[in-house]
Amino acid sequence: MSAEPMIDVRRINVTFSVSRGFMAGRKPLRAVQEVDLVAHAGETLAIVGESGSGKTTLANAILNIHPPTSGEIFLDGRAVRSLGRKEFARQVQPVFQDPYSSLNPRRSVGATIMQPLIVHGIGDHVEREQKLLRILDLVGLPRRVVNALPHQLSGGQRQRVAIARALIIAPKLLVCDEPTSALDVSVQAQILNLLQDLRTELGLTYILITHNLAVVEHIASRVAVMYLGRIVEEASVEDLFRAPKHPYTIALLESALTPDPTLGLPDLGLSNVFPNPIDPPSGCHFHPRCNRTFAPCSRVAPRSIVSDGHRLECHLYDPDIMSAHNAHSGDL
Amino acid sequence: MMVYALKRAVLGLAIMLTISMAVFALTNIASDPAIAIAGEGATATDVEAVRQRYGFDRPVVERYAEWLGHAVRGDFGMSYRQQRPVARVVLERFPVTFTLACLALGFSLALALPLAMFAALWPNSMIDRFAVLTALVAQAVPTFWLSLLGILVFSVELGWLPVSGSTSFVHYILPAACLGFFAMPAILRLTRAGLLEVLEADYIRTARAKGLRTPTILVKHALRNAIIPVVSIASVQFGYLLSGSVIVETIFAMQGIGYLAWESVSSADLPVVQALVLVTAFFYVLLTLFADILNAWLDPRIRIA
Amino acid sequence: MTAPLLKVDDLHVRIGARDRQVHAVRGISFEIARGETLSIVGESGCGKSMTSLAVMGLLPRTARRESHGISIDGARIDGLSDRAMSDLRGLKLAMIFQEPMTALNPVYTIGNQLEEAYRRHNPAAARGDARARAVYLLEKVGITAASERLNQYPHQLSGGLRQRVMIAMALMCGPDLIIADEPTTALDVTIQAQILRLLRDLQTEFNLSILLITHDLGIVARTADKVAVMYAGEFVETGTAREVFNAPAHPYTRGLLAAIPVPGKTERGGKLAAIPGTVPSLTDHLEGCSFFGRCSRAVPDCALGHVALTEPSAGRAWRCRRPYLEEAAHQGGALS
Amino acid sequence: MQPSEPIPLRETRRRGRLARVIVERPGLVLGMLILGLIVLAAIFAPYLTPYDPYDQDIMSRRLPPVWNGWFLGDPQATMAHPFGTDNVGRDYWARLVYGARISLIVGFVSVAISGFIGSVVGISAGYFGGKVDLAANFLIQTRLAVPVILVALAAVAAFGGSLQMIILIAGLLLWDRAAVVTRTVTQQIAKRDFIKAAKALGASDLRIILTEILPNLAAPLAVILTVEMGQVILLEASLSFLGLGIPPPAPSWGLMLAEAKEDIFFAPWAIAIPGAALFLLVLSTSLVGDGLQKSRER
Repeated sequence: MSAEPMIDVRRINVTFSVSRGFMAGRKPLRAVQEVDLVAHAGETLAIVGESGSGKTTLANAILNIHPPTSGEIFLDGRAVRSLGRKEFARQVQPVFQDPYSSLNPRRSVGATIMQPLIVHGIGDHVEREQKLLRILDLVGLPRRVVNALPHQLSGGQRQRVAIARALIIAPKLLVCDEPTSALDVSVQAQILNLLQDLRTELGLTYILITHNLAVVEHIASRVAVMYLGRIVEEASVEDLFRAPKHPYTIALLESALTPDPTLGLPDLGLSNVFPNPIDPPSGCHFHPRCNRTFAPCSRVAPRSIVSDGHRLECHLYDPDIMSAHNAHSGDL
Repeated sequence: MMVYALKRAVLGLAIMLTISMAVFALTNIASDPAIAIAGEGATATDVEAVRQRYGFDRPVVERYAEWLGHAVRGDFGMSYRQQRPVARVVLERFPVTFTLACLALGFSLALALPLAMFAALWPNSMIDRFAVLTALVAQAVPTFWLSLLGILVFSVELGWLPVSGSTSFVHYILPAACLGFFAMPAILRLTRAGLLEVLEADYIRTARAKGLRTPTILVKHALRNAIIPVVSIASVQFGYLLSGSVIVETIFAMQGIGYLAWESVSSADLPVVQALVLVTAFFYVLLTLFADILNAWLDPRIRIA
Repeated sequence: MTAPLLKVDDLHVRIGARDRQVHAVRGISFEIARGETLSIVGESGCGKSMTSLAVMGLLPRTARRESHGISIDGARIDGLSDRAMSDLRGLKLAMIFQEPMTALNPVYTIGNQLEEAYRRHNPAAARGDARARAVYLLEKVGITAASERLNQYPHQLSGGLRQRVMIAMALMCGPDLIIADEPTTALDVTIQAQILRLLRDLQTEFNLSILLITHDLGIVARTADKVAVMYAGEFVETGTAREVFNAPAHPYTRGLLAAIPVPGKTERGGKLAAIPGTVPSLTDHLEGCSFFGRCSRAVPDCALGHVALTEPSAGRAWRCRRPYLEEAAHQGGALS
Repeated sequence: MQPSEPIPLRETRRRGRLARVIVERPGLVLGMLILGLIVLAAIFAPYLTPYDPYDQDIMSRRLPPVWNGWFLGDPQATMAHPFGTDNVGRDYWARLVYGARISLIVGFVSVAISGFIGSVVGISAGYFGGKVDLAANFLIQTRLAVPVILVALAAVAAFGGSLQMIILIAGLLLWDRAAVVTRTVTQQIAKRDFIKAAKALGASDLRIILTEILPNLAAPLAVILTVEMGQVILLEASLSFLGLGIPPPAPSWGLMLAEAKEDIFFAPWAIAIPGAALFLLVLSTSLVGDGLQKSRER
């Protein structure tokens, strides 16, 4: 991998100032903490986490909708801060979760899909219409929907419109935030298939934000697991699904309920304590829920350990911590 | 909770300060009070004399600061027309308007609340349609026309009620009803909407799923939540009634602050007008502050933040 | 086999006024035995939620229920007045909803809302009894420091905890049947797994029957004893979880199962078998098979008449003229 | 590359749409009918009456309307003055139709001003949020604390009463509801993902407000402004009635009522007629606003 990565996220933080309750004092919420991520061209990088894990904030930072508070993002080797908003937008486009919310209800399908061309001043009227027809075919929408309003379409069709709008200015990177979660199972498969086809056909790079591990396993090549703003484990999909290491990742994988009636329900062994993102636990953020927590977890934040492209933030796999701990317990 | 109340009070104070500035600007900068006092046909020297006598020749900021300092202590200066302290003039008239507004609010609540309640309980029923229609019609009736019609019917034709004055309770009946009718549609609509929203809430369904009886659900679960918007609506309307009393008091010649306002405006008695605007605004701010704090206390999401 | 706890016979739900009526539930029948879980699974708009509300007698004002009988423990409940029905709700059958964030009244404490459920059906009980029961159940649903929690308001709890409170509330009067409508859809996956496990443990402990409404095939497979696949207001396939998942007969069931990626089973990056088209509108009079037009096995005949339920054995049934039977037998369950 | 979905695209029914609207929204239709008639009467006033609204006729003062002749046998009633005359003998019907011009102009122009102010305040509050929202909220709260009639009276007293002044005062005072509504709706729209999509496109805030938010605001704004128009018309009439609005002898309906008030014992019809006209006009705006609102909710 000699080429520059498509997107290179270096130690970014996103911090909000949140009011605690109505008109009470404000406190910083560190939604994304010290995140490092790399996605190479043609890759699908999945970011997995639960609500409040900061995955959507991270997506917004990557999309330049809400730039990071600190740290730097590089697109094709160039710092995003130095790029113009439009120049950046031409290469990175989003697909959102809810196609009911991501389309302007007052704008027809055709106008919605051509909007990016108008904003970016690309082509004249004739060229825009040609591009529109081509993209409709590409995403599998019949041409007669051009004059329809979003409410006249089904959920799957709307999501195709959203994808068409994102693709019409030929971006290189698509940030998909839960692209199928709002859809019914049967439609979800259509959209997943479409995303797969588009990637091979157009050579796209995807960042896929999701909570659905089955989807990750199906279409992603790398996966990063987020918990309370931090990436706690990152590996290739094969690696992570074959040998998950972080207790949280293991719990996540077990909670993915595959439709197999012989399996029954997993016993995660997690405690049901729910940390407040505004006031995250000391040390390892996961330790209050973890089933393998031990002394250092509540005191020291785990450092990042990398081996064979498998990155991890957990004391259990930190040889220094473990040997110190074992020595200590041996003394007792 | 204390912090919330305090912040809310600061906001009210800021609003009052802004309004006082606007009032002062309106009466001292946009128009020349000296000309108004000197009256029609006054010569330039007359006006200049007035200007010096009342101190209008000093810098605006200085005059504002002085005026505000006095106003805060309840000293609004002397009425040009009556040559008596403004505060006394206003205070004399206040009870009439306060009584009138209370009666009017009582009247409109008595009319609007039951109607809104039944309308929300049976949406799209006859009573709901009737309620919506009542609100629409009442909103379109000009208060002064209603008052005149009231006089025509109850005073002129039937002779039941006095035409004007504010000396006894019977004098208040017709004006209060007319004024109350003006506030009724807003209370009716907003209460109905608030109740409908509450009745469709998930927790009402939960209460039904628990097997609670309908009266329990309405009284315990729906009303307690629905009362929160009603408190706000009623307090806002009470503020409106104070200023809306101008028309009714003028027509019925009731010696309240509304009538006083009309008299003062007509005779360019600016200190009184200033005081009335400030007092009415102050009352409104006080009422909404009270309502917000009451609501905060009723709603644990604010009380225990 | 004893008599079923819940028996529903030919239930219909119609919503709305005459000219724009939606026939949301179109003649479904099912039974749930004591201690058993029946899961109704289907996509949005298939009528599964209406079914649950119809059993509870909690349908929205505009909806009407018709049936040939709904009975609990052999006693008919379909003819009961709302007042008589409210005597049963919470006592015999209780419900857990999807949105734990809004299902609790924000202005009352957890304790108040829990005790209220108990005292409604035990009017003679002392206040202390209700409180003791609330503490007992909060501990049962895994909430620590239960007696302090009683004085908290809903907004002070997280979504997962609120759903635990909802479960405790449903159990206050020891009902026989719990109806859970998408109880974990609003929750995170790890919490979902914990809540489902909690429900299962409580089911064993209290011998509860559960009617579980969900769109998630994974949840169904892992929790249900019996499964009913619902499509366009009808059951298109029923059976035990093993029967339905290992040998789906109806093309719709098969389509659903093939549409979801399953780690380790579906080929990574491969094409998923999507079901083309969309659900028919339930306003119209439906002729023929409701899945006609989306079905890969359909023949012209499928568009005609009413497709009857084929019921080879008790509880196992499908509504299809061209079911996957031989294949199912051959594959013996291994679905690719 | 994908099999395109065969069915959807619901057909929009065009036929029988008007008939449907009449049956389903009688209030809206009635309101539009009344409002339309009044607007037409105002435009074509000179063709509807031979009289000038300012011409006094001392010989025929306080004539009753013609129906008083029909039903009460009042001998003074005449077809020459179908709505009667006022205390200086001006034709009441002429004053009524010309007066409609005043009400409507005040209504439309004031609402245009207040709608503009309200939208600017509301949209910036809803879209930008944070400090802008706090500032806008403060403005709205302050405005609500201002006693409208009192301040309007004082302003008229200070700057003199004229049509332009009344329009300006009403426009500057009654923008609060437009602001509250646009703020709420903008907040709802701004939360939706198509705004995020536009931002991700690199579109400027102004472009987003103009092309994404404004079209979605049109309907709710139309509703609130229609209702507000009725309230503005009432305010003008109230001020004129109190003698601090449109100066006489203009045929403002409020002024007509004030003049008729002196004769309440002799000519009660003089109160009934302009009041009823005012009532009908305001009712029609309420009906239209309410009807639009209900159509929007469907």
